[in-house]
Amino acid sequence: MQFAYSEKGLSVEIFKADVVIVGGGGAGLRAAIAVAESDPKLKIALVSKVYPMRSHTVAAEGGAAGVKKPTDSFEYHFHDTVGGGDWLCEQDVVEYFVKQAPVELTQLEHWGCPWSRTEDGHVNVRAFGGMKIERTWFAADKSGFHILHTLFQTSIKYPSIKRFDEHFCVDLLEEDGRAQGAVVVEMGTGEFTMIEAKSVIIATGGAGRVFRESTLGGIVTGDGMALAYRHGVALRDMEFVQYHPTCMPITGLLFTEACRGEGGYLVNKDGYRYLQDYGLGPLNDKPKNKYMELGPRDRLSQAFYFEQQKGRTIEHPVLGSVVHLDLRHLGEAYLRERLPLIYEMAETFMGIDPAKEPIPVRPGVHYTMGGIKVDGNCESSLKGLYAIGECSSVGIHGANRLGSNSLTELLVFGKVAGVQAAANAKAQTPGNSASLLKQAQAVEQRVMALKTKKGGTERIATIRKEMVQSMEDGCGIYRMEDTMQATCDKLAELRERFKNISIDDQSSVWNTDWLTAIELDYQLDVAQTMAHSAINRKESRGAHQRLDGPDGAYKLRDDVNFLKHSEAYYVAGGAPRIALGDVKITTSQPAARVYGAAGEKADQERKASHV
Amino acid sequence: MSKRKPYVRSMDGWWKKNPYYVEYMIHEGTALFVAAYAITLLVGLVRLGQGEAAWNGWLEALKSPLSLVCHVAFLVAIAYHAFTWFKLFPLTMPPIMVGGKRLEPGVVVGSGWTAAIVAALALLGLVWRIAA
Amino acid sequence: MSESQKVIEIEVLRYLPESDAAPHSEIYKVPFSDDMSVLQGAQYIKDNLDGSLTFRWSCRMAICGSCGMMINGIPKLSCETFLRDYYPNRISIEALANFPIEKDLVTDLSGFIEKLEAIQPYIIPKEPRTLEQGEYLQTPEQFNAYIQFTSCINCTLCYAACPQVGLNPDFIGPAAIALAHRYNMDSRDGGTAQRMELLASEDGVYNCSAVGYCSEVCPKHVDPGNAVNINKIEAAKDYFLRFLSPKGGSK
Amino acid sequence: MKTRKRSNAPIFWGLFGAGGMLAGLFGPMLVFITGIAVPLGLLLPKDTMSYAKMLAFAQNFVGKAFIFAVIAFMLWHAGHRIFHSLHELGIHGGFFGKLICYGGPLLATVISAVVLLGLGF
Ligand SMILES: Cc1cc2nc3c(=O)[nH]c(=O)nc-3n(C[C@H](O)[C@H](O)[C@H](O)COP(=O)(O)OP(=O)(O)OC[C@H]3O[C@@H](n4cnc5c(N)ncnc54)[C@H](O)[C@@H]3O)c2cc1C
Ligand code: SF4
Ligand code: F3S
Ligand code: FES
Repeated sequence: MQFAYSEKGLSVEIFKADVVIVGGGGAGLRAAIAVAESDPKLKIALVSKVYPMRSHTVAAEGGAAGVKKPTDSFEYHFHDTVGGGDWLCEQDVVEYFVKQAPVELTQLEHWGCPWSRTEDGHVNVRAFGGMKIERTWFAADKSGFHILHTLFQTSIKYPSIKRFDEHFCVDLLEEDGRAQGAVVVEMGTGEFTMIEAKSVIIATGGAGRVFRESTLGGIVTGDGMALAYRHGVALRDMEFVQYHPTCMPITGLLFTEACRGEGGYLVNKDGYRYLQDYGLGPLNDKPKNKYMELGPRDRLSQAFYFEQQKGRTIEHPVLGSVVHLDLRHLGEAYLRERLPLIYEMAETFMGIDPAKEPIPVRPGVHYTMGGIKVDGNCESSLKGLYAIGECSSVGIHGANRLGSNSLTELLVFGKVAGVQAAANAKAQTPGNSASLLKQAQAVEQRVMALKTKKGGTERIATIRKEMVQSMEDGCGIYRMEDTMQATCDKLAELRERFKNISIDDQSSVWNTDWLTAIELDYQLDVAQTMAHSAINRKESRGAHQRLDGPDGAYKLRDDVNFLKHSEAYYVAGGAPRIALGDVKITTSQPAARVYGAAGEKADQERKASHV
Repeated sequence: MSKRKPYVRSMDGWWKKNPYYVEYMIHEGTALFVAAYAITLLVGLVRLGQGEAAWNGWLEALKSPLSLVCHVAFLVAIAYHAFTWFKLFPLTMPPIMVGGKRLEPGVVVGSGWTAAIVAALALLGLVWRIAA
Repeated sequence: MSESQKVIEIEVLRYLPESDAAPHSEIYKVPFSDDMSVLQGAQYIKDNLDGSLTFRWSCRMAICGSCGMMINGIPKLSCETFLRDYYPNRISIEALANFPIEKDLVTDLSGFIEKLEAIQPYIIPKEPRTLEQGEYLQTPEQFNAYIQFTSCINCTLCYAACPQVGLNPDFIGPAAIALAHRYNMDSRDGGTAQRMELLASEDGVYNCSAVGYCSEVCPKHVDPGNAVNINKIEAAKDYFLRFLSPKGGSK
Repeated sequence: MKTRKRSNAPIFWGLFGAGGMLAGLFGPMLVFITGIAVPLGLLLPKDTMSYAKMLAFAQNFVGKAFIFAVIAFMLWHAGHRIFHSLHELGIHGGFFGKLICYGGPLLATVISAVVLLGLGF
């Protein structure tokens, strides 16, 4: 199937597929299996810049949400999700999502996922932040790891999935107004392959690495977002970046929300459970869903910010400002059983025994709610181009994602995209190979030039450092006009300076120096969409919180002007153009977003008004 | 044309590179002593088959200083073999589940060693009884 | 950088396939703080001293399995090994043993991946079940029988630790056999006989001479050596019992 | 996909294991008895290994089996290990190595069997 083509010293291999999937994380693998199951004759190319089981899904700890208990209902899951997203969710999509969730999680069980169980052998569920009832399926505290390995191993069963492991996608192919493939570099050789396909699925994960302190792996650089964006597809709601409240200082490594689900406390320097001061109380003896430590992430991270302002955080000489995650009362045996990974991480990385000492934590960047704008079928505005997983914005997270909704998202929409892409591939006629090849060769020339050009003086690492610092400064937990503007300006400056980079490594085999430069190029694009979308949103909603505006007006949610999605469009050589798009509302009208006792009261009122 | 050129490192002297491997080679080396001892016994058996004079000759030979030195070496080596043989039990044997939990490796090794000591004493006792 | 900054020497076995005939070592001086891992040391070199230094990494939290290296001759995950534990001595890092080196610290993993694929690492259902029927039930005993062997992160440290892998690159090796064992022990699975063909083959379990170092270095306590050795017993049963069983066991 | 042959190792591995176990359980004490205690007249009665006693032992069914098992299995154990170690040291004995490491134990097995049967019951 694969043959070489050579002209003017350029050589591009060609691979003809029906569906190409860029990204081998949870979303990409689920989609690949869906294509393979919907028609074994379709040829699938699954591209990933790391071996699929290294994808960042592997790091997810807590679990995946899906209604399981008889006392739970789709409606509850729907309301938790939409309220948690501060009403910026596509409600019709959420409706589909909550119904499909348990089906997909059961499917994963059939494929061998070792979900933790109850004594009588059923799958167990745990509590999670912002969820009214226990509905998070978990596999100890390695849920993402088990989901990813189960999917990867299951994918091996299907001969129609041809993997391109350690292949780096440098561009998409587009012709006649539809996506027709991708150009990839084999990292081991530096050689280019054009993968022709009738459907293209992007599943490249998040972009949080544009920030300084994050829970994310080195590969989470937003590549796929930038690729789609450059082809004219909107990046939606990019200003919503989730801070996780409990991260290891400096490295940003995550202590899962399950620590709190299992009953952990957050305390300030006085040993006080400060969340009760931020509308999340009152205290209960037992962890209570949507109360205190089980409030949503944005609220918890914001509370940290204010504690810091009030001088009530613990000032650690090396780690900086921290609060304590206290698990001691849970006891060693329980911790070892329920949170083994956390236990080990605290021991190896911090030299702390969580059964004996509280763990110092602070918020870190964790998730990008926004992404490639797609409809409920996961299709983007470019025909034949689909997006799924963290790189996409299908509309279930709104302004703030609830923990454990995204692993489920990978499965539910991975399947949807796979089925849709398969159907599209069967309906399409093959593209014009010769002209696609010309495109691919142009891509090769452009990408090679980045490496071979002479006379640059900027180091990639320097530009990256300035970028992450500036994002941290301007687009942190709380945002203000002037610092955001400074970030926008800085990013524009870095875009210019990027043109003058120099790359140490000129070789072909495993040239990560060069690939990192390409990633940085993507990151700068994505960072710009975030900063510009943020400065444009003159209100506070979910993860986007401002402290400014006339009389502090932007501190509040503004449903009149901003019950809208932000959409960032690529403008060659300049800053993105930001437009506002409509939000689909079906049954849940925007209301105050309240947790704790106030939340319970609001719930009751809503119920009363329904009957 | 691919510019890959994977480099394969030589395995020469691998066993010297890590104390763990050195120990492994030593315990593998006990096989030489096991073999030597088994051959000694085989010779004895053949002599037994050849009649009383031959057998007594073999018994005499066992009394020679060389033989005694060799047997002390056999003893040390084979005792070390026994020590490592049971030490590897948690690796080589299926896990023993007690009450849904895997038996601790230390317990498994300890039981192995105990079994070896009991077997040795039983053998001694048996020989003593037959002889007496 | 303050004056009291501690500096550690890192000796890296470097190999650039396009210019080197064989690997050579190079020494870098790296300023570090106590929370810095060996991986961060390598990143410091790449960012500041030589951008061509090449290694795999991603999660930084010992779960993605990319960052294994020989650290002072011992296979370890570099993201959970700390420079402070070696200071003030020089620390040496090298690509994982028993694998061909592609470049610097990057090994050729294609053989390993083929082995993983070959053992059929997926549920081959014993009793197929529809989604409407819900999940399979698993008692705690059934669950405990296989759960330990699901923890493998495919870091290949055990291959670097196993001399038999170095001596016979076709040996299926500890992690892949542990994965086969994981599925064989799963009450949902009925594929043991199919997997036995490979385990009992000439590239299978009997290449192992119970060195045991694989289990020693495994960062996730999978105990792959135990999986290999248990399957010697299983393969032996299969070997002898096939003469008795009416179907003749596996080939 | 590669086709792989079934390994015949279970036979040799089984013999190796049996010999290793015997050597582990009884080896040290046997060496002590036959090679040290009896020659030096320590601990055990003087005639412990007299011709008459040993002949009787070798004519007894259990005694026969024990002698046979100890000699044969220990040699299979040792031969198998030595063959592997040679390979590990980079000495590829090939046919010759196999002949000695496995042929030797086979020969010893046959000799023991013949002698033991010859001694009658
Ligand atoms: C520490 C942590 C804990 C989390 N815990 C939870 C949780 O408990 N519950 C929950 O629901 N969610 C959790 N999340 C979020 C969730 O894990 C992620 O959103 C999700 O796994 C993303 O999956 P994905 O498939 O979209 O992307 P990834 O798994 O990140 O995969 C991206 C894939 O794209 C490939 N790729 C990227 N760029 C390129 C390119 N240029 N060329 C080729 N391939 C490319 C990569 O190789 C990779 O295979 C957590 C996240 C983190 C970081
Ligand atoms: S068994 Fe352990 S050492 Fe081997 S690959 Fe798996 S996790 Fe790594
Ligand atoms: S190190 Fe190798 S020899 Fe066996 S016990 Fe482990 S596979
Ligand atoms: S970087 Fe992922 S295991 Fe070390």
